[in-house]
Amino acid sequence: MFLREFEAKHLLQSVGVTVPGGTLIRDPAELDECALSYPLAVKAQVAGGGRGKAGGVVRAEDPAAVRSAARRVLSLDFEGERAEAVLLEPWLTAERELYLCVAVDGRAGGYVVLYAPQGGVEVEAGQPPTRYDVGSPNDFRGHELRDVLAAVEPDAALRESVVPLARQLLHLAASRDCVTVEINPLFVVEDGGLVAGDAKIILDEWAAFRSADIAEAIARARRGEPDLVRRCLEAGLMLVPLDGDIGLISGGAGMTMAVMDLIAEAGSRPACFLDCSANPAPQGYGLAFAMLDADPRVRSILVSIFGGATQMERVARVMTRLMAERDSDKPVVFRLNGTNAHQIDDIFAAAGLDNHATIEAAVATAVNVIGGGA
Amino acid sequence: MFLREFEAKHLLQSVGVTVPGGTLIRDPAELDECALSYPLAVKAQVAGGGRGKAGGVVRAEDPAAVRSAARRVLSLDFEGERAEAVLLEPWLTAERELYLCVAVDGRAGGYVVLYAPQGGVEVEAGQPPTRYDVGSPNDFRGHELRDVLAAVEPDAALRESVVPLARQLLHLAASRDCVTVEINPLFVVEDGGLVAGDAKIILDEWAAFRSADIAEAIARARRGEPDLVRRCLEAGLMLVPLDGDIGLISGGAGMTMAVMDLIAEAGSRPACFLDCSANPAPQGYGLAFAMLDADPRVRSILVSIFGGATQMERVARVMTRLMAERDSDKPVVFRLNGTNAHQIDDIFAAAGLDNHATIEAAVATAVNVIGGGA
Amino acid sequence: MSILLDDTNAIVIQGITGKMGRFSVRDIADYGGRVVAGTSPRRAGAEVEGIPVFADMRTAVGETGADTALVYVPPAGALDAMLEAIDAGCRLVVYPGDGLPVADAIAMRAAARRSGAVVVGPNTPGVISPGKAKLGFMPSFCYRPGSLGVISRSGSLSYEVCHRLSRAGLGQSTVVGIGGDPVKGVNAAEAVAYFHDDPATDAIVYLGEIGGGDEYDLAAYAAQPDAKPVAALVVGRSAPRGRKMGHASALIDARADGHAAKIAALRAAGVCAAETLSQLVPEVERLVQPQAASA
Amino acid sequence: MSILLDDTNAIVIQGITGKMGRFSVRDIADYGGRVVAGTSPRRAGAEVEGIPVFADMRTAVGETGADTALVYVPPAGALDAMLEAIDAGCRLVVYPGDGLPVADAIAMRAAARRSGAVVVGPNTPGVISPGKAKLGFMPSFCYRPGSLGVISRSGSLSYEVCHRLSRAGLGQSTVVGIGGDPVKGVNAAEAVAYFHDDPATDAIVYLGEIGGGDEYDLAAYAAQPDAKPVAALVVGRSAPRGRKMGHASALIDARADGHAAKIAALRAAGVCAAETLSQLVPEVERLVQPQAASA
Repeated sequence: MFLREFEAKHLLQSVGVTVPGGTLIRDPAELDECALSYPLAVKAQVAGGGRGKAGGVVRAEDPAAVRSAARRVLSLDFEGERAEAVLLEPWLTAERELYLCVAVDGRAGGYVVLYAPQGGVEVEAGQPPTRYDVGSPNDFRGHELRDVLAAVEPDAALRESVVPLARQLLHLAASRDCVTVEINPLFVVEDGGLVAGDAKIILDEWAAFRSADIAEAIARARRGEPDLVRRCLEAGLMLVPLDGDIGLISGGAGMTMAVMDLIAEAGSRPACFLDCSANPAPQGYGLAFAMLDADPRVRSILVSIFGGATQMERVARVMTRLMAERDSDKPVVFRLNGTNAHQIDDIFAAAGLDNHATIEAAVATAVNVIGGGA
Repeated sequence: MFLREFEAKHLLQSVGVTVPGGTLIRDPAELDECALSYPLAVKAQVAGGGRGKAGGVVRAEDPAAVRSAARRVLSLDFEGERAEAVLLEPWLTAERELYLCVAVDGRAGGYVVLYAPQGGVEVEAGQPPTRYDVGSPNDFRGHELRDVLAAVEPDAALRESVVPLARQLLHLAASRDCVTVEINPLFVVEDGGLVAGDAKIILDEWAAFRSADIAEAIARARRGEPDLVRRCLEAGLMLVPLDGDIGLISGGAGMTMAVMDLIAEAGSRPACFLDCSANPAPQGYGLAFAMLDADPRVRSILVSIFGGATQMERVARVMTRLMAERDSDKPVVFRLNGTNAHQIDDIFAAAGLDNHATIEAAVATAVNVIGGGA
Repeated sequence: MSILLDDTNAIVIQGITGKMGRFSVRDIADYGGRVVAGTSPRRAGAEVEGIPVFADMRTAVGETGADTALVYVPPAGALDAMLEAIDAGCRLVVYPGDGLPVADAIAMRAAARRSGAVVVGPNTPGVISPGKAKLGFMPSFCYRPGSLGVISRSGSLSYEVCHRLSRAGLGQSTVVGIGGDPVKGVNAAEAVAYFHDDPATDAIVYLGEIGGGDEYDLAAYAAQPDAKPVAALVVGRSAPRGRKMGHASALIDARADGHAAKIAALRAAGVCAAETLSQLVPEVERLVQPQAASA
Repeated sequence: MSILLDDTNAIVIQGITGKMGRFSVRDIADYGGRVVAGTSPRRAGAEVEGIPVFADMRTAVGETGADTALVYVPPAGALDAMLEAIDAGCRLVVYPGDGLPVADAIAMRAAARRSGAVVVGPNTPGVISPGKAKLGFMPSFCYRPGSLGVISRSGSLSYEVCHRLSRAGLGQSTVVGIGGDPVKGVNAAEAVAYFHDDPATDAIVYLGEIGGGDEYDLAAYAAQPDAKPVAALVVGRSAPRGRKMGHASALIDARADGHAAKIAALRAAGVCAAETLSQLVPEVERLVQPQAASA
């Protein structure tokens, strides 16, 4: 779960990281009661990325400019998300802007510290950040990080400030179940102090059972979703909306992506990535069909499941029932295989349904039936 | 730093521990707006212990009883502390009351888990809690704790609930710099769930640099102290007020206690435990004298410092200056020794001060000068 | 031979009385695997399909000589269950479940390394050495014995691919699902090393994805002069940038974790890299044919 | 002989350019200790009292052969500094500072155990082996060589007691300040074990306090049949219940951590236990006299 900037900065501050003193407002009317000093930054508080490019950060020199900027950023659309709040911060003048991040990384077997001497938007474009592979939090060694920094950061005094800050970010990540704690830009201010210009924290959703913060962030994100999407998420379906015309109900992220790639190769595009590998109850599949049937962009539905723990004769029975109850005539194409797959053909035959032998054949049918394809 | 119950329960809740849903009020007038159900517990929110015995927890059956109970507990004195708030909680009926605690323990080289099958006030009186020595948080093993519990807790299903809860308390302690996280009583409710009836959390003051919570708890505790005491604490003097008549300015907890014991043996009692081993600036010593001079209970002052890192010729010079500037005639008795001690006699002689050769002699003088002693 | 698992492993199922536990007892036994014990702290003394249930792992291992654990325990208790298996002396532990907090995965990995135990997972169907034993819930009919070592980040995709390989006559020495989570008990680099040392494995098939950096470790292996032949599939060619397609790989290596970059790196290292599922079996055939010809 | 420290230790002072570092360079050298290097990440290349200053411990140890570290670094950076000393190969690390978060003390202790290094501290004047070397800031004149092993939880109290012992002709093999914090690099049980194994130590003097449970470890040692003679002082007899007199020992062992309980346990184990400072030297004399007589 992405936290919004003000939430991320609150967490950073709670472990002793310096952040600019900001004011959070939810409505421009609140500005009447704020004592502000100028210039300041007006920053839309959204959970997604790309805020800067979308005009979500504006410099304002006076109260009138703040008011109009706040109104504007509250009205913007950030990839489907509206800002519910605006953070007003003093516009800092920095000697330098660095990049510092602690994140989970598979190759490190745990956490990695990333540092770049040029922060801000440069990081995406320039040299990749320097890596210090930590692994388990206990294996962090300040002197090892210092050595890694020395290769890219000539300022010895600055290195000595970055090392303890990195330890604090790691402490925060490990103690609060964060998978990413990124400060970009990290300002070096006049006295040599480090101030978090922006902050991106991603929480580990799987740790919600032991973190009220995470449970709340998940609940908030769900509240923002359309009704059917929210109900799919609550039913254990992982859903990523895409912009094609084939509704894909599939099992397992890897297999789903493999099928998406075949759909693309066949000249069409999926309307969503809908992963039901969590082995949902029959109602879960029902919701998936309801959502895809209700979506006018979806022109055919492809069900592709190769089950291991999922026993396929049960899935086949659920499918025959759902097909019987369903009152949409959008074409549905099946390719089911896996545990107890030998029982599928009889179940489907009794219900007048077809099961494709290969995923390529099923994809071809799903694409051809809507007149798509190359 | 002791947290108050509502703060401790908030922390517990943030890591997924079940607490009774309570309402915090600071003024009985707020009761008009509370929707409460009865019976409930009216609990004074104080940072010290012994609240129950002092009448700080009252059962109330109706709104009138809550109002009068809230007024009363807000007016009580808890070893010098007033409650600033009252927590109202449903009065739970528990199947059983357990004791569970995670704390720092020197012999474990880290954390220890303590469990008693009989919680509540019984813990102090009954068998000592069973110990599971964890050490480093990574060394916690659920199966080891399960084995330890099996010796005192016959209910296997309950053991399986206690083990993950203990892990959560350890996670909280290790991630938020707590030296004690104690739930007593820990209620077993009807469905077998565990609910924190009371909560005591002690934070590690030394971790204030990396915890806004701790820094704030320290600041709050200091705000509650008398002005001179607060200034002593801010100057690096550790002060424990006692109720005797000899003001003791001393260095190091162990040596200070040794001197206190000698004062007691000589038939008198110290007015305070004032440890200046943090090697304060001259103003620090000045504050100590100002506080003791202003305290009418203090009838003589004993300065006992055996310095290592503290260079004693400097302390001697500070003392001569302070004695010259001071306008109290309370007797001051010195026993200085340690690094560069050979310079003390000359410095004192020039100022007309005496330094005692042994602490026994100095104690005898300090006691005799006020006509005390056995 | 094979890696990690063969017909000598004596298996204990933690959480044997749950739905997956009961299913796996029979399913593994049907495949010839030796399930010797189960655990359930609240059901000690019971039996599941004739297998005794013990209160804890120390007892289960002590009474039965089990050396391998399959852990069906909910995520909140999974780390403790795995640590218990390791402490009881299990040399191989498979945790199929998903939903394990990554901090717990890190702790699990660290504990396994200290003890010299091997953990496979989380979020994996497990390990199968076709014709010898299985330790997980992959559909048995997809596999046949042979000399390909298969490594997969994805469960369903590995069933699909192994099914295709088996039908093409390309059997497997061992198939290890390293799992879809970022932090793994056995990661790609370690799985490759096991196969490299296994005399019964002639070539390696790797099933990867966009996101993360495991594929670069595979490329680093393949570039070594004594590497065994490697074929790979990377799925996610059509996935849009910046969307989380399954598990998070966050911002790290943002430019390097895309499909094109991975395919290019693998090919530069000499890997026969398939860009889509349909291309994989031909790539594997290309890999093993020259060997068959030279044999 | 002695424990932990003798005239062969080659000492590096971390944070040598600070006030305590500068003081200790001269103070330790005056006592005959070998300070060979210092570190300061920002002052590499400088000299303090003729001792070279390096940027980091790896360089300092590599260039000078130092094997012992004295760490004068503020608490927020202390754990990193100690880990650096351990990783650089120091076998003995003394951290005198107070204010170290207890979680960091726990991490420090765990790291030292894994590496086989010994950390003394936090919150200690250090270690002195009279007549050989000192590693810390205790006043040198208080000590003289001899055969008593002294262990203290408190700095000033150890100066006072050793000064008395020395004047009574009772010299010390080594005096180790284990420190006043609850979690210690070397705790009472471990310090006792070192002295037990040291042929130059004939008897052990322990300076303890109310709170905590170290004294029970001492009693457990003294109760063993082959234990060396032990005398002990426990201060805090007059301290009121429930007040924090220095560092916290919290609720644990609330009934056991009082003065009377500790004195009783020590005496039951055969320790010559002094209830106040004035009684200690006579108790120690009682302890060593029979030996002198039998020698």
